[in-house]
Amino acid sequence: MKIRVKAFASIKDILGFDEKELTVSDSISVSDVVALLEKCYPGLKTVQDALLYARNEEYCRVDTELADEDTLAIFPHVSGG
Amino acid sequence: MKIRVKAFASIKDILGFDEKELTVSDSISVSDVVALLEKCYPGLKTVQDALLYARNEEYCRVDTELADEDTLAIFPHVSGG
Amino acid sequence: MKKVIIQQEAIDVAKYSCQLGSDADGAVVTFTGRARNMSGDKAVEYLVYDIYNGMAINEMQRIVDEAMERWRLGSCLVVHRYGKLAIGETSVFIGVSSPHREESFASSRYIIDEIKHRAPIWKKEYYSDGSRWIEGQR
Amino acid sequence: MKKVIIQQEAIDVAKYSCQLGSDADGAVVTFTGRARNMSGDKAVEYLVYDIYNGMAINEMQRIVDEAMERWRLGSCLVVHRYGKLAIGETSVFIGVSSPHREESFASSRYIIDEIKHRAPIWKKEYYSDGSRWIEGQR
Repeated sequence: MKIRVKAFASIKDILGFDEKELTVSDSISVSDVVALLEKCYPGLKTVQDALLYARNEEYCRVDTELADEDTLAIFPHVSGG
Repeated sequence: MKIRVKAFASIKDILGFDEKELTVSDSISVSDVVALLEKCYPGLKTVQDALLYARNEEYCRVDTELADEDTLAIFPHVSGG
Repeated sequence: MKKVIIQQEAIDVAKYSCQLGSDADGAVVTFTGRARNMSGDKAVEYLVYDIYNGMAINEMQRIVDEAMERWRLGSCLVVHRYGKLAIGETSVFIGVSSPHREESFASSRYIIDEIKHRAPIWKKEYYSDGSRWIEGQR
Repeated sequence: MKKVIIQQEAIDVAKYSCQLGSDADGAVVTFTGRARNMSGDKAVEYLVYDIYNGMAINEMQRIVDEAMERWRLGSCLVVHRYGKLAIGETSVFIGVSSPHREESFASSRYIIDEIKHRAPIWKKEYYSDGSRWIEGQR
């Protein structure tokens, strides 16, 4: 299946993209995707504890299962306002 | 000695003036002046517990002594803002 | 900037809002008091504010000084109106700024609460069938 | 009136301030967040805000809904900027109105606190010798 990964702020700098399409196996979880990304982008490991995730524009947990066409956003703790 | 009495809000309505000069005996207190005024303006008695006083633009107590040329303001609890 | 103003003309909230905050301030909080159309279940047609001018300025300046002593504020502006106010018009404007937001929220709240308790200003409500002076409590 | 806006252009505080409050409201409170010139002891030259647009709108609308459920508000307006901000410029504007002042103070404070915790927006500070993403804590 296909998912879209979005990255923001420092995570965008680490990954070097703000949006990317990935082809992944069915019934993959957020943490599986992060593990995949870590292989290509080892810098991601250093910030893993500080990551937040959103599935289709809603906050989600790291064990959330993703579906085809989902958008997974990965970002650090927010600092707007 | 001479003092000036100022009245505000409902007290102005009761007394019928917003400012008046009174000639009073020396070493008179705020409560003495109020007692004097009550003789001419009996309506003042009905609100006495709710009165506040200021001597020369500063809040003062009812037992404050007044001096020549002082301004005594008499008014109800404030409601600005 | 520290300023206390008493005026009879309408309060220009936009004008005063723009005067607040310096480059060191990350937060601005404003409070605007407005003439409401209802008082309890009675319809209000307009308001008249009576004010003890000189004393009100002194008392409001003291309140502002207290706030600036207690919190680190970049600016503090208080404007109070007197005379006749139509419904929807601004009776009081308070604007403060500070490096962080806690100080701005706390100080603006302090200033309006103290003005309502201490500043010698009185509100009279006019209804279709009469009028009434409003008296606060200490 | 209930509105959440995300924009890249400068926030016109005066314009938005004037849209707040109905005849039933006795109180308006506004909070303005501004780009500060210092971060700790480091001089900041300018800021860049990154934003997850669609999600930020959703999350801020949810925060506004929560506030309007909890407090009786006549109006509630939230405007957040993104992109590059010069020192002194407004990053966020929150304006609320209510019959009495307690609701306006409490709800504006709630909204800015929740935005800073939940809205997917990130600030990057630029100094003379580099830059740094600021990360909040939950």
